[in-house]
Amino acid sequence: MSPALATALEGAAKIAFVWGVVLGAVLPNLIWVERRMAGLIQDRPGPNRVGPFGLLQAIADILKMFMKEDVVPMYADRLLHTIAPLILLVPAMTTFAVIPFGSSIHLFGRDIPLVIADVNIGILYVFALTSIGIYGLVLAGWASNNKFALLGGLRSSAQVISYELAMGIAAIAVFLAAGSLRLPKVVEYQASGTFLGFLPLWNCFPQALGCVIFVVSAFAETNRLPFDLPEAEAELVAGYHTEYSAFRFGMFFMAEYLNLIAASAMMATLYFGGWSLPGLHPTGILGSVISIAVFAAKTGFFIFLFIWVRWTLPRFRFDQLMNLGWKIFLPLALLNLIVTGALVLWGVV
Amino acid sequence: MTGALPGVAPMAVPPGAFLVVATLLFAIGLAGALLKRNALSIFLSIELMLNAVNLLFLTYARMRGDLAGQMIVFFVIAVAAAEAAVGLAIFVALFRTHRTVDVDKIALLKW
Amino acid sequence: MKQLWLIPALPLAGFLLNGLVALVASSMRAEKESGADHPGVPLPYAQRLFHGVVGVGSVGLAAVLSFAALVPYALGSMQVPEGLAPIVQKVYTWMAAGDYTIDVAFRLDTLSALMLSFVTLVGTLIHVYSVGYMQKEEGYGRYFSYLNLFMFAMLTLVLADSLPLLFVGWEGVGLCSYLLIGYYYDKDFAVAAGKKAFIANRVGDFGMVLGIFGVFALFGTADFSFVELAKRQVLAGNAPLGVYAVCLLLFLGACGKSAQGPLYVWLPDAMAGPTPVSALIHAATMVTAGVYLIARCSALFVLAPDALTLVAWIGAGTAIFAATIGLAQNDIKKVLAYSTVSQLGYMFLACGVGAFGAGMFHVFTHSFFKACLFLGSGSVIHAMHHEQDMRKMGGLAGRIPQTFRTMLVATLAIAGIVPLAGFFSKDMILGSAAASGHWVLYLVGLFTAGLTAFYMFRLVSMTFFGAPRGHAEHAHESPATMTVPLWILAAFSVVAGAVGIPAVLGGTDAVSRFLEPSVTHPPIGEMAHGLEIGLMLLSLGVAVTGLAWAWRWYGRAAGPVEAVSPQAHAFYEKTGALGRLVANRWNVDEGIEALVLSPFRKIGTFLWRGFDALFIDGIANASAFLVELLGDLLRFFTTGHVRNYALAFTLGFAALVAYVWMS
Amino acid sequence: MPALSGELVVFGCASFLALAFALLMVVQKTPVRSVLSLIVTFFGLSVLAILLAAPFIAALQIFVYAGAILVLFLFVIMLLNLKEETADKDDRPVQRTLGLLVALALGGLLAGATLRAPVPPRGPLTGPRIPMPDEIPALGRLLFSDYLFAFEVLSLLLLVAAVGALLLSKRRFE
Repeated sequence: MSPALATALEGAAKIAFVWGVVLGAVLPNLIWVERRMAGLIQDRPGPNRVGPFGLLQAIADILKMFMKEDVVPMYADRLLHTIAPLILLVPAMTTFAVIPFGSSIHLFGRDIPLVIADVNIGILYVFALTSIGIYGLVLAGWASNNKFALLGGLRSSAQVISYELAMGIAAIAVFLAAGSLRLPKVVEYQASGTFLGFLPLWNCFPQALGCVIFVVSAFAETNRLPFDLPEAEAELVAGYHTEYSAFRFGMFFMAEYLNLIAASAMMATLYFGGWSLPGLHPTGILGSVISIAVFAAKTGFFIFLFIWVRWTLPRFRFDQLMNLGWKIFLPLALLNLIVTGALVLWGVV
Repeated sequence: MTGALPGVAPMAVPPGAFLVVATLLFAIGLAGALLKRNALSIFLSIELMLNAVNLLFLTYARMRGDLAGQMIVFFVIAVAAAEAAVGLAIFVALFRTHRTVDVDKIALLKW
Repeated sequence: MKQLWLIPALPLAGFLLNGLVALVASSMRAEKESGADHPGVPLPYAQRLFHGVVGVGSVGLAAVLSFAALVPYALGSMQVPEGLAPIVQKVYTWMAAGDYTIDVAFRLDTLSALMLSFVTLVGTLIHVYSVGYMQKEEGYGRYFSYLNLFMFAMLTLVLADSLPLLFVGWEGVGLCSYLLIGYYYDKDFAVAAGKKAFIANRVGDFGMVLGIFGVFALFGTADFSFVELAKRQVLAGNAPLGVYAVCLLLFLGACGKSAQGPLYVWLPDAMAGPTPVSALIHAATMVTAGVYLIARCSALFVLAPDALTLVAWIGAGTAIFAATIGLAQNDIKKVLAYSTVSQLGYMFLACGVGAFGAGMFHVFTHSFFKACLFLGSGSVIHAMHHEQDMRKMGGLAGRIPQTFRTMLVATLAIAGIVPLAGFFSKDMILGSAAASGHWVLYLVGLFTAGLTAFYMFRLVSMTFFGAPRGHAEHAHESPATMTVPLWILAAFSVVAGAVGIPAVLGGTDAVSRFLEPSVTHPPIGEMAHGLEIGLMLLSLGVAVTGLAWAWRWYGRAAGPVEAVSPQAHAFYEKTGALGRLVANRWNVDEGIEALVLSPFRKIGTFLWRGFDALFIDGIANASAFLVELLGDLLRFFTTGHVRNYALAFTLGFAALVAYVWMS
Repeated sequence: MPALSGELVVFGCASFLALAFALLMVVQKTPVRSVLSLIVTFFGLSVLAILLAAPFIAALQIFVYAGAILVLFLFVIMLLNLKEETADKDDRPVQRTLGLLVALALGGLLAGATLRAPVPPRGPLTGPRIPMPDEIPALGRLLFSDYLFAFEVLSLLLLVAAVGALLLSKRRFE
């Protein structure tokens, strides 16, 4: 088997694995989880009819979506109206490529790093994709030829761009510490030592500020409550996807969840040591499996956090949102960057 | 003329091809800038021209294995950002006063 | 003292401070009320205080510093026969051309020490005096800033170690004199006088500059080390070619600044400025700069004896000429002005006969009593509510006693009455004139002394004695800030001569010995003691005669305003044309107007109308017209369509690329 | 011409995308669509950049250009609500034809010139060699040493631009 072919197979396998897990396992259950938790939080049962504990609810929802009529409003820009959800979905699905989901595994006599693509621009790739995702929202809003949708689209793009700044600057601090843009390197760095002697060298400790900023910004990036202004039903009906129905709407739905998962994974990777765990030195296949589990657990926690927050906090007003982003987070992120720079300079981290 | 330099892998694609693509993009951008009437479209075409030149820089950088070319591109992009911000602001202001961004309709500074 | 540069720097700082504050304040006033200057509206007390403190303080401090510098130096220099070596301190290199550099360097030697002493002293006193004299002026701040600027320039002039730097001070004082003469810029005559002074000085400065170039050409350097070189050549007894020309040029400069020869005309008009200014600039300090320059370059002049003789004759001529004019003036300040010119003439006479020491001595003493006289006259004018015509005064002795006493002292001093300062200096001049064998000059000087005594006492009499005329009844004494300086100056006019008591009177003639190291002079023959004593008595007698005559005519004058003293009037009637001529200042101004100015004006008018307006402007307008024509044609390329421009631009670029490719 | 390799294929697709959508951008009448086509072009360009061993620049291309600048364009277009380019056809045929000709001519000229241009000398490099595979640290080092001044000036420029844009797009100047 020629090495090139082997590499190709390896890549394919990894892609299959990741997408399989994400789309096949996480996504459908996520729908169920969210709705159940919503019920829990709001002191009501939530979906419990379809299957045991309503476990099959997700399947039912998806089926429903595919069977509904697909309406394209008159005077809408058909082409754009069609591709908008795709523009949103594709980046959401490709984000996972650079996220290391485990320590390298040894199979068939070759060392396989558990990341689809270890590109040297690592995080930039993610940000690039998110910035592309914006177009999905904007165009959905524009193409629908509907003022609510348009406003939603504008809002969402404005929001995403604004928070990308704070997020990016917070992330820069991480790479300052790790000394590389490659996410695997970042994870290795966090696994490498301790902070102040007793804490793991997870970035959330030396860069607590940056961590908070990143997490909150992630909420804004994914248009989740308390920052779901683009689809604020009270004012905008349903924002940019007002005019979408059936599986196109489903795509938005999916994209949102995928972004959520990706964001959670990013948080886990950047600030909470990715697949690493203090005292865990994965060796052999078992070790790798454990590392994957650790990573999954961390990601799961953040997904849970997303849902938890969504059903707990009220919505911000748009101006509040913008103020927070520009007047508070941006300066704080810069401060965090400077402090981290100093720490690195004096070799504290 | 493949830039087989120490530290730089030889190029599988002849650099000339890149150059041609770049110049063609430039020409297209130019045509757009000359033919479009919507100020924004003209602006877009100019951005395209900028990027064509960027490609040229990158190609030469690759041919010489010289990082300076990439550096220049970096600066070009940054300056383009500034230029876009101001230019678009100007268009907004223009639209407020003239209700149009058709450059043929905005010909005030004539003899 | 280590920092000589501080001495000029302090007044400069004062100038900046005062000027800034004055500017800001006046602009603020302009905003509050309409128009920046309000004649007769005095400044708020706080601002006046500020200007006064800064103005007087800076100069006073400079004075203290300079005395701290010069007293030890002077004492030390008196110990050793050949005097101490001059202290030269370089501040920084001003300009460097090739290997030749001109430094901003300050020099303290006996000569500059002498100048420094009275310049700072009199300057400070006059600043104090101004506080009282100018307090009602709305231009108070402007006035003090100019005055400080003047002090800066004058001190630079005195302390400079090179002709270029000296020239900076030279021009600086000229500028300040112009500014201060034209201080009442809303009065035409003041403005005109200012311009006159400036232009007259330009004539001199033209010579001055050429002179500096000449010195550079002769000695290859323009700092005062050239004096040493010149001295050596004197000893060697060979005069380099062209030294005559240089001397004459420098002397021209001196004439301009010190109002000698025909260039004196600006000084009387300069009286348009405030009186303290006349005292400081146009009597005590600036106008003596010419003498200082001659003394500085004494070695040079000694190399050119004929030039020196010319100096002497010009000086003597000016002295007697101005004195005669002084006889018939009725404006109190004008009399003093002509007297100043005449006294300056004396100084040049002294230099001319080679007695530079005597000249500088007279500069020294003269500065005190003439300043005192001017300030006194200022006090009188102050008392008379800006009345300057002596015919409208009289009988003020009782009303403003302090002014009277001080002025009387100063008058006696200038008249040359033993043992006041003027006697010794004037006598030294006359004596050296005689000793050097210039008997004619001696007689001229002697006669002038008589005239001086006469017109000075005439001034005193018309002002203070006789029956009060005009508003003289209700005159009031000036405040202490004015009278105290008067007293101090009067005191100095009494004692200042002590430094120059000649040997025959048991003195030590300190001043000459003091200046010996810094000046070079031709050998002056010794006189028999008997002769010397005789000459002294003679000059004293002449002076007394002058006084007596003036007293006889004006002492009890009670005549009407138009003919204050009947005898004088009768005499004047008798002299006829000559008298009228004298009264009319020998028609000098008219003469200059006719011979110099009007031809110049004619030429200028021709050049303006014929050459500039037609030819130059013609060219300009023609070219402008062509451009306009071209523009009219080309403007149609500006279609206002961005795309056209872009297209044209692209075409050009394409052409360029094609050209590059083809070549 | 080397054998048909994967890189070559990628290059072909990318450059085709870029050129095709660039053309589309020009002929497109709806501003929004031209923007979108330009984005695709930029994608192609960034792929080409990766081929040219400049992945960082490629990321910037997407991140800054597609992600920020063009979004700004889109905003303005939506803000001004520019639908179709005004229907009345171009009333200056001269400009149109001449423009087209000049553009083509210049394009040809430039293409010829660039191809004819001598290979840039292998002489002393102005910057360091492109390190493979990770050029980013080198870029950073360069940026903060040799190009520091330019970098600072640039930051200033961006600041000024931001202020200027704000001032211009304010409703009133007061």
